[in-house]
Amino acid sequence: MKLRKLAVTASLAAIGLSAALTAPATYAAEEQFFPVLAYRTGAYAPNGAPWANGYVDYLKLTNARGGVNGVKIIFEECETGYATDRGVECYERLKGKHGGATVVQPLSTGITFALTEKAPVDKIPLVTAGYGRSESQDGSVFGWNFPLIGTYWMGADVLIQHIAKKEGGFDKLKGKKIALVYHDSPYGKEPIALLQERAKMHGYELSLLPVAHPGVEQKATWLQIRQNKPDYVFLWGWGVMNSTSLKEAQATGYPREKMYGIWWAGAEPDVKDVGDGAKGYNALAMQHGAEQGSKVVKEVLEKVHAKGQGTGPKEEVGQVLYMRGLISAMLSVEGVRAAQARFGKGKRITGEQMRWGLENINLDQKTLDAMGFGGVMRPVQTSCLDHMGSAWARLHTWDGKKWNFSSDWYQGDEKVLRPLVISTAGKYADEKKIVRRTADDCKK
Amino acid sequence: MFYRENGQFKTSYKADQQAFAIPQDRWAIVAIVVFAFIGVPLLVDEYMFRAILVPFLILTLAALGVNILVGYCGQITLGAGASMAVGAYAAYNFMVRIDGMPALAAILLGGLMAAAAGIVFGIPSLRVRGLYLAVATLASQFFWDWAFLRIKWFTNNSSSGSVSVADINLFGWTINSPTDKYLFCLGVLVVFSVMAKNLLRGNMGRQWMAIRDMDVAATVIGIRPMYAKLTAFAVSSFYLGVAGALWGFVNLGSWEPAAFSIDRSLQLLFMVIIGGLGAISGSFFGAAFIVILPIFLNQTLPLVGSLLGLDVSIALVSHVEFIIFGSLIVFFLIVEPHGIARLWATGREKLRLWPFPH
Amino acid sequence: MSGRKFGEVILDLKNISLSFGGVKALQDISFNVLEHEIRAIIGPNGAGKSSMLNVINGVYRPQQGDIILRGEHHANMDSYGAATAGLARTFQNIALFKGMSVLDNIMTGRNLKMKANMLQQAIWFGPAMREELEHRAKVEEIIDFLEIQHIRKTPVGRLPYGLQKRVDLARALAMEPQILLLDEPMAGMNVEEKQDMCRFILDVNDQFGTTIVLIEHDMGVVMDISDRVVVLDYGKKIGDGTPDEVRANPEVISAYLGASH
Amino acid sequence: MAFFLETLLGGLMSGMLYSLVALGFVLIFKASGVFNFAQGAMVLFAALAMARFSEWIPGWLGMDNLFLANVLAFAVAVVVMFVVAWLIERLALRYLVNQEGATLLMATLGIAYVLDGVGQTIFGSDIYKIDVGMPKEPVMMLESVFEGGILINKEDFIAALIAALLVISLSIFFQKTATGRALRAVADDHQAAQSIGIPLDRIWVIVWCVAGITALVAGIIWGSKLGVQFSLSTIALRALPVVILGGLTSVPGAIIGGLIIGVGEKLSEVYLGPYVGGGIEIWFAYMLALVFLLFRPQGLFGEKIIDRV
Repeated sequence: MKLRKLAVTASLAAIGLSAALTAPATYAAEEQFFPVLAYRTGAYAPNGAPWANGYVDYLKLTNARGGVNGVKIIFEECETGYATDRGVECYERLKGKHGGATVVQPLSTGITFALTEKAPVDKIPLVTAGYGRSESQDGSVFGWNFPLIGTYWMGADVLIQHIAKKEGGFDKLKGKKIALVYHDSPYGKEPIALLQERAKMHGYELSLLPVAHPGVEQKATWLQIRQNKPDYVFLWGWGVMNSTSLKEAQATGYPREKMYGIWWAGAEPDVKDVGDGAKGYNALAMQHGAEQGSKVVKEVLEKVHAKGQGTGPKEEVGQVLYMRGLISAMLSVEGVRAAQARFGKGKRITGEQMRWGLENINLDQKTLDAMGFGGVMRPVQTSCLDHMGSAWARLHTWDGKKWNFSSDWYQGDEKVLRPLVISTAGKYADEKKIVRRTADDCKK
Repeated sequence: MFYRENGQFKTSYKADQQAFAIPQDRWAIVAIVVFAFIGVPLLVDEYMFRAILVPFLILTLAALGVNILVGYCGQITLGAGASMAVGAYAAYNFMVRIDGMPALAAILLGGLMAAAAGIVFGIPSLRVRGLYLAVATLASQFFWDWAFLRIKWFTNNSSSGSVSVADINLFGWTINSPTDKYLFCLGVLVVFSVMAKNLLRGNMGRQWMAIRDMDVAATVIGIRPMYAKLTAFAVSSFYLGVAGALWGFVNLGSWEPAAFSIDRSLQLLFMVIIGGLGAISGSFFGAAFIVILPIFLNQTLPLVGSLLGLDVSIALVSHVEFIIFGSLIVFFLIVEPHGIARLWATGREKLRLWPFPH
Repeated sequence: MSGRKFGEVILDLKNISLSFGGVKALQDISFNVLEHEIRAIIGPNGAGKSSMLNVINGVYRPQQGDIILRGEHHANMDSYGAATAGLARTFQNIALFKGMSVLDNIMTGRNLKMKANMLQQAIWFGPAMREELEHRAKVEEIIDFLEIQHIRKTPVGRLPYGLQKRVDLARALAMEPQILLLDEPMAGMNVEEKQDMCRFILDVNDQFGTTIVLIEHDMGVVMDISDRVVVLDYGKKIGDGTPDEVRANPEVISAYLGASH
Repeated sequence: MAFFLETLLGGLMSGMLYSLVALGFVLIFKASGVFNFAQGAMVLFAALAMARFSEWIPGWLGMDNLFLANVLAFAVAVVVMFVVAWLIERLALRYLVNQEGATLLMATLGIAYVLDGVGQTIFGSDIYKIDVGMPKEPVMMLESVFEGGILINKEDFIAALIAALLVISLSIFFQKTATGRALRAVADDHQAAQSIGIPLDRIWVIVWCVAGITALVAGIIWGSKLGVQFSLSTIALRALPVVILGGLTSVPGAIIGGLIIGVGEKLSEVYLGPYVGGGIEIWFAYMLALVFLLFRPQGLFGEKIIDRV
């Protein structure tokens, strides 16, 4: 490890030296370090790889655009294999590098849980866009978690709203049967609390069908579905479990049109292997879907891939999971920008300043359009108490070849979500003896 | 001075029965322990503590447990991870359900619950052995994996099934900094290692080894296979349970059953194979090896690749890690079935004769 | 051999029958063993000697018959029960614990007499250590007796055959048995080793007063050291008596000659 | 009733696939005493080879006949599995002859890791497709007998048929051919087999080849059903209880064990699962095998072990 340190220092020194020689130094060469926890191996690699490609590509694009007010982003990947202990090791290894990590993306619910304990100590924000623990939306308890633009509770809430609309009103849900087929892990269990809450409100019958990791054996699950004939099936799977579910649905003749997946079950790797068998299957789009036509994707292709610096295959640029990674990176970069606005433009910011930045993201439609995200997503505004920032989502449907949007925008219902978030976060605060943050603390 | 026994005569059986009969060894061990307690905290950085040393200490404890069962009592297990899980979740439940429960007591009670579970799942060992037993232990692995995912009571009705605990408080000492965690785990490990050494050099250890080497003969001289095997399961599971509780409480702080999956069981088994079956030091060597190897590969392979002008992706590193790992296991089984501990012992034997080998 | 006094019947075997599947290993065999005597069971290969020994110390359970040990019925005894009842044995194929040193092997023989519980052992200092030292002293006596001091710390796997047999005997002796069962103690030994072994057997019998039941395939040596001999052939008893009586028994002669051993 | 039959049939069909994997275990154990934990990794490796070659070969040869591509890919995959078998014997097993069962088991765990690593390095770690034209849509049967009829999964049905065919041909191979008889001789007594001039190392290579081919067939069936990716290697864990139940040395045991486990797990999940929260099928299979072990430690058809002193 000595050797590596030496090598890194030497190469950094070399880079620094050459930069100093070539560039007329109007500002000190500031750098912002982004660790990238990714998994490109193991059971979930087909889903992990495109996400990481998108994330890294956006960081490269940011640099190609000249950095954040001139501050360049440096990053380093670390393979977690979707395993919690490996993820923790990656975090520990990278958090102190290059003057300290700016922000960490755990990219696994398990790692998120473990890092939630460590982040407050190290003062490094965790961005978990679209995953992680739903109650961490409550910034007063989870001061360092940022489930930006979507939690599982919000996702589940939107799904219920959607089928209520299809049925013609929430009152029509009474007596309906909904089956939740879920990955038997904290990830898969996340929506249960909300779905049960909603079941109490509307009187539908919720049946829970867990599928054991990695999810390749689902015959019994689908036999049960065939027996119970639920009106809707919600799919909360990950990786190979999703395609297996769709194949079993096909094999047992369950109509795919009545199946609704969470956004992690609504990407190309989940369906491409099923092809026509998945036709009609719906999934939540976490704001964005597959966005090959968007401005930002074109920019990535032009400024990164065309120069031979692209990460991963060119054809996958703009696919759903790629976009998810890209947007996660964008939100983090905007956090840096927001923090710089307060703590000094063109300056390197610390983890603590980054938190303030992430709590004060304000991307209106105009800004988004300017950045090339027009049509891809809706405005995001975070605050100290609301770490999610946006509760918008829509649905898309697989037509056998590609994903097409198939619904209007929905917004997660605050009246349902908020109490659940507050009470669950409160329970966590009690367990860990955490004192809620005060308004003063928020200004820091 | 040479490393030599010449001229050291034992004048009593007591001196001969000591844990480390050779004075040089004794001093070396004392020096290492003192260094670990005082020297290490002064020298290493936070990353070393949190990513390497703390996992190393806890996994060593777990590997000790596995070694007692597999290396000393000859009962192969693929369910070590399950015992860790039982320890961790039991400790968690003692913590949250009983007000004012001291964390250390909860951890030890967790170990006891794991021991109880270990006894229950050790019962098949009375009827089956070898490969059949290996598969039987998998039953416990899958059962507990399921139980902690599915039975909400175990996770105190947490909505996600993941649980978390506050920092441990030990007689007013709050264990939250990396150094605290390291010292706490080190303390536990030292105490448990000494206890393991005591058990293994005494009658209990002889019973286990007798069962391992020749169970029929052991019965004939009055060793009850049932007692010996079940105590081995119990002690082993106790160690694993305490290690599991530490893994959850100290290393992760928040965990889910996946932290103790079948992969963990296999990893622990590899530790004792590579480290050395039937040697306490083997658990240390094995844990060190398996904790450090992937991290080492992760850091050096890209570097080596860049020297050769290759772009080594993290995926490739991880695949190469698999290959090296597997090859090493096969290599050790072929070349030195007793693992690093035996290599070390052979080296020491040579040293003892050095520089006059004949 | 004069001057030794035999006691009461210590072990009485009545009508023992044992079969595996359809094969009858022992048929209706009865004989007794007196306290302090050396009792030999001989017979050609396949005569059922080892089965007989295995029945006595509970490794096999006979389908029929009774084992009376010091007046108590023990027909359903397992080998652990036999050990607690004061029976020890050695093994024909040497069943030592290969991964352990000579000392540890012999110490296992003290197992039944060691009482420290697991917690005490884990703590070591206190009762466990006292006990360990006490028994170590006893074991050292046996080591001296069998003249194996020099190999005390050697792993048994590395020892030559003759010494392994001696360690096997030492382990059995460490149990301080009332009855010692020896399974072909002289098999595979050279003349010198056989003489040593004979001497040890006689010394054990003489100094500790241990009753000895030994089975042997080779008639020569056995006849010299035994007080009484049982002869088996094809699972049946064909002779019983002093060595001289047995030697004169025509059935025994024909069994041995006929099978041309 | 119809639903019960459906569950039963579903169980039988899954069971047949378990049997196929279990068969790989039994073959190797019978001939070499190795409990091959790497069987799952071999399934993954074989399936990856098949999937990738069927994708690459049309590109190399410039053709687009799916059938031909599959046949060629199959042939190449068979060769690949032969090479793997040869390497395993050459580099590892050769040096482990006469070791204890547990040591061999751990060695195969090591081999499994190597295969996982090598397979993913060469063939990639994405999700790949094997398209051998398996029908995906279900059919209904006996609609006149039961209301709603019984749903039969055609793909599973064909898979079960293929598995059964393979099992039969392997039995014939073992009973009727000279090589098969030599294999059985080795299984019965290594030394005796060697003394009458059967070369042990070659026999081992053959056994591993045969196991490789069963792995390939299992890989194709599962791969076409689930897509080829890393998780395939975990199906070996599902087949372990089958081997234990059936007995490590018995080919019929593997088949009947597979059916029992398949049916047991599906029935338990469907009828018992809902009361305890579901997801019980994995451990239920193990528990079934375990309970069984307590009464018959050598499995259904295994050889009885007698201790000798």
